[in-house]
Amino acid sequence: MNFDPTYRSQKFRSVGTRPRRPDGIDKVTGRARYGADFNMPGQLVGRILRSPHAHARIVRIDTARAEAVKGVKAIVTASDLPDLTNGNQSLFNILDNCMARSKVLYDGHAVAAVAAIDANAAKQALKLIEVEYEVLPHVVDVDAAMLPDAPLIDKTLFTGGVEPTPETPSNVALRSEFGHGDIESGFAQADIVVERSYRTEQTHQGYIEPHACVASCNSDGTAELWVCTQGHFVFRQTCADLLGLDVSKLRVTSSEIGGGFGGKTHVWVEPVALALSRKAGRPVKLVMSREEVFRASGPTSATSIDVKIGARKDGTITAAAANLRYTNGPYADIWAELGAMTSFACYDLENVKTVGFEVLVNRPKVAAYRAPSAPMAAFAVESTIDELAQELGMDPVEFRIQNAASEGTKSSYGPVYGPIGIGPTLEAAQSHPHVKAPLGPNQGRGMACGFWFNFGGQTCTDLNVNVDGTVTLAVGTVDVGGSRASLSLIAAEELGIAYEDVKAVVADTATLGYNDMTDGSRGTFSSSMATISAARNAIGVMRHRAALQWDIPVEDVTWEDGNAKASGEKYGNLSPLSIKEIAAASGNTGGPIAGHSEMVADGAGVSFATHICDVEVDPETGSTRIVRYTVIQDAGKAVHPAYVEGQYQGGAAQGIGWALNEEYIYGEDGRLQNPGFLDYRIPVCSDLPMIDTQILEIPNPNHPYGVRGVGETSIVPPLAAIANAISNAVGIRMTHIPMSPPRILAALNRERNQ
Amino acid sequence: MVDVKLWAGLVPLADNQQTVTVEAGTVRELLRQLGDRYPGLREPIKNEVAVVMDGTIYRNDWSVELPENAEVFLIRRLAGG
Amino acid sequence: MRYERPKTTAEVTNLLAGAVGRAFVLAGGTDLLVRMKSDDFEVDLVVDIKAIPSMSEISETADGFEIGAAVPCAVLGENKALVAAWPGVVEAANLIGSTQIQGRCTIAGNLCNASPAADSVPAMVAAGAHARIASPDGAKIVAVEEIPVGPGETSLKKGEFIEAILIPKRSPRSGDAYLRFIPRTEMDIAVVGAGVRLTLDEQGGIESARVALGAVGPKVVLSEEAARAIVGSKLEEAALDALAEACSAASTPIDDKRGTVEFRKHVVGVLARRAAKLAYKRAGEN
Amino acid sequence: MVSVPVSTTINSDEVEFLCRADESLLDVLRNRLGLMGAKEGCGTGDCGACSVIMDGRIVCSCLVLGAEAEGRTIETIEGMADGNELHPLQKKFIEHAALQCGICTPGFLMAAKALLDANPDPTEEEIRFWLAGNLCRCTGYDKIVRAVADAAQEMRGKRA
Repeated sequence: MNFDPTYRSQKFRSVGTRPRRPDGIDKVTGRARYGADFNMPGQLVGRILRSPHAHARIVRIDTARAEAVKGVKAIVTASDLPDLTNGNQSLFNILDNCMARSKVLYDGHAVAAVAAIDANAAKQALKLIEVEYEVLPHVVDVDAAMLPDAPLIDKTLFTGGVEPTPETPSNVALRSEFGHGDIESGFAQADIVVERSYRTEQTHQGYIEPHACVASCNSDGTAELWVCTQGHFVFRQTCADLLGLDVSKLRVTSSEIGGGFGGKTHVWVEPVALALSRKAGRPVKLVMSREEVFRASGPTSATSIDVKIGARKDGTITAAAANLRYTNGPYADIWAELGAMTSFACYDLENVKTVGFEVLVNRPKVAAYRAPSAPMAAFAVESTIDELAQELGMDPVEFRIQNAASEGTKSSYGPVYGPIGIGPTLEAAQSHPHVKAPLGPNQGRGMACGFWFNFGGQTCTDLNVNVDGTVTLAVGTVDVGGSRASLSLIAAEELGIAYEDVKAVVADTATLGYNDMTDGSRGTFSSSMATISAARNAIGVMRHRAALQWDIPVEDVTWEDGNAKASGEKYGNLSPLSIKEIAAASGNTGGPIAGHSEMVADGAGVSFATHICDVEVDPETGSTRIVRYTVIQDAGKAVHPAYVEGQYQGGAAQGIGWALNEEYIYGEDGRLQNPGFLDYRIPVCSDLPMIDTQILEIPNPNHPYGVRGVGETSIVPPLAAIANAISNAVGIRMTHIPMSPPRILAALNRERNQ
Repeated sequence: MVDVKLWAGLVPLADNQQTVTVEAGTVRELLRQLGDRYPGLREPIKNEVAVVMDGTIYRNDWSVELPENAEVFLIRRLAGG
Repeated sequence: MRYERPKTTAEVTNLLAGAVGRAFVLAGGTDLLVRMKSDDFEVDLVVDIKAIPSMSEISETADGFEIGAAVPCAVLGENKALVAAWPGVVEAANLIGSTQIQGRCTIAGNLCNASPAADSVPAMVAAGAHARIASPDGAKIVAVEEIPVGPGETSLKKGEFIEAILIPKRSPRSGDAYLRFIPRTEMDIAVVGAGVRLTLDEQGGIESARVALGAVGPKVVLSEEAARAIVGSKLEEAALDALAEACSAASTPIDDKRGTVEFRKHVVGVLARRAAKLAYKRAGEN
Repeated sequence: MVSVPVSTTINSDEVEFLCRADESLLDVLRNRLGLMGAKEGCGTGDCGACSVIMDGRIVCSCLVLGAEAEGRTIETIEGMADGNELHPLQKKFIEHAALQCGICTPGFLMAAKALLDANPDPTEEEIRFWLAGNLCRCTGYDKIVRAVADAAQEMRGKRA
């Protein structure tokens, strides 16, 4: 139990190789079962009725005609759900978002749900539910929502974090502030100050698999939920809290998950499916349509950000400030606060101040999206840094190196850094052939840095040694990107056996202790630490069993390369016992062999990346093509390098889409205009070049193998890297994301007409 | 003795102190003492804080020992994607 | 909803003429099935025309090409004679949707969907294509530009359907081209489109031209001013400028989720210039 | 609603089913025939996750009516491997780590198979444009393109 997570340098045999993933064949043959690929006997089809208004009071809901439709088995509205109005605010918000209680707060907000014997009956019933709305004025724009006369989303909301608390309500839920030093005196020391305002539009994670679940509630209070989620234990807790179920009686199984990126860390339809099942007395399958995913799951914030940075002629930044306004959707959260914490995290600053404002608007509740809130802040800061370097006549990489944070730097969000990787990624960028490659006509090059925290968290893992010496590894962190392969490598490494002899599975909530979600880049970090611990515990058991077999003291048994060895001269004639031999004898040496671990895997270590990007801009149409892209990021130790590269490439691609085309477009009526993949334009295969990656391995001192989280940071730099490249190509600084062709062409035409 | 720095949101709950000095050997002792001294901090301590010790963020592990002269920071517990 | 798969054109027109409620012809289905996904869309009868052999055939006649209403766009790209004669029409048809969509979508359907942004329509209009319309009263031939009358609206009457698209024989020294603008490299609806067909005189001057523009008005725009701007020229810079200006002037676009008025009016000129150059080059090679 | 009886060939097997007239081929495959390898990512032909090959052409099964399958030949991901022998594309996708979450993988594999059936030696650009109707949100497409190119090379080697 006394697990020591400290990093120890070692030569790896399995870790760092690129074997085939254990779920590979299921996934290339169509056998892998995702959220919508599971059925139960007697299952009903669930559908949700959604608000066509951005903001309205629900005057009346009449379900009588819908209930009369043949085949309809249950209809649920907020009145069928527990009333949490005077309870825990955050639980109230979660449930109110799943099913509106008194007001609809955005286009797509759920107002009622139906369970029927087939899709057709459900569709008919939805049409017959009568909802009377009193339409209220709405606001979707972040700056407009902050104006004194803006329509109020929550009349009981008074801005927190300011002294004294305001006397009038507003849409600003919270003000947060970070920094140190004195920025006024800092700016006074500057020779050059650059100050700009930026905007970014709302984007969606865009996972290809819509939310889907099958819920089955029994009359004795037991229930099962099959669901695509990033955290089935968290979903279990949330659903139990919302619906008043016993945690032990709700068994949640995570399906294979078709992408999440943060969007599947929150419940959306799952409590509704359970409520429908409870009312109907039959299992209910509820699958969101793509349109519902866009309108009513959790995109990221739209933002409006001001940045001011000053520097001396020698290239030293003397002061930096940012004011960040983030939409939260209709419920208060801390998205701007995250932006305020991360914005200047790459730099060593004497005087820095960031202020964040959480702004309520009539848009869907904001959810985490890969390094949530950091990309927008990085866009604003890294664009300003680039402009400052330009004005100073300095190379942008050199300028950043001169001001980069390092071990001992007091971070802009408060704490002092331990060993960190921003410097090495910048130095790698400086010597990368990409920065010296020639550019063609209308082409430009940009670079930018990014930061993300990374998290660890609660983790529980079981490792069972089977009688044939193979190993079953049960983990509780959902595998979103190949972590079963990585964790099998870890188990093989620690036990000294072959990768092929380990089979990793994701266990359901009834068969393993609690695990936090696969979020915060923690899946492989946390579960690998727990796997190492479980493996060490199993080795302890096996040493003991070998000692029994040999009849010698356990202290004299060591573990080397997958074998128990009797140490010392006196045992010279004892040949080592392999796992297979120990396992085969286990029935007579004490029964099954297993290693367990329950831990808090903390010490994930912050993460940095540097990206380099070449673009080509068509000056006649404003169209931008990504010509070349390079990602440099610290992985601590890449367990399965192919999947580490995959994370780098995937994050970069999402950032490229965000930078160039993706955005939520609202009409005057507050309704979402583009709730589909046709007009919410994520990058397609022909939009992108190969994405080069360079993995740095600066060991994390708080992990036995030096592993760091790698999932999120790669989405942070692209917005700024591309903006800087466009600026380099056409001489215009784009301050509004996405930098879609109409925006670039308008900027070019403005420049030409000046 | 350890100096604990509080994030801005906690300061009003701690008599407007940005830094609080406590005598504690582990994170748990530290948090208990903070809660005893400033009852307003008890609620956020339950599920809103993470402890940063010498640059490393701890979200859950309150058994961690505080080294002499450690830099200790309370920040908000954050979530990722 | 009822699904019918008749074997003759007469059966199709009779089914459509006698339909109670909303009836639709199904060829590729890439627009119809998308609309059927919406809870608000009701359909009572779908008439699948693919069991009628002529609907899936391309034939070369003395007058040109006759393309059955159910011929997938991918098949147009595989027809060497058609590609050689009307590369602009084929390229436009092959720009619609993905590879998956290409295997199903048709230019007749693209026309009947009556989207102002339909890719194949400006190219067909520039080429001087016609539609042969079947009805219980017999067939008639109508210029392609007469089919759409506004967004989602066509001039087809109850009982009528397009059975074939007729593309004329290409005259000597002629060439066509179609270009569109989309934000990504694939999968988008045209923000702006421009189709150009040119015929040169023996000296290489432009003898006649047709310029058709997409997504810049409620329906495809056939601009005579744009054509006049280049007739008699050899596409000198001044003629190209005049073309671009005429195209911008002929455009009455809207601001929407896909583009702005300013952007469309500018880029329609850019695309018309580029398409004209390409068509000119092709005409010179013929 | 009148049900439509359909006789068709799926993965070389003769199959008969009854479906609603407005039911998509995707829904028939998934809900009536138990072939759940094709996924619904959008239902509007924009993501390609439901791709199947019909009479030799790659199509989105969400944009085909079940009734239209009458007399056609349909290939789905479940029929791609020859028993236990994976198709070279399937092998290369695993080898190259060309999938992360894997939800788009069946659609990509079907589309890539249709490509290599039509063009055994595609350029990178041809691969990218052919596959533009298949959305992947995890990989940035890099490893997918490499896997398809590698499979094409291996398959050419076998043919030669």
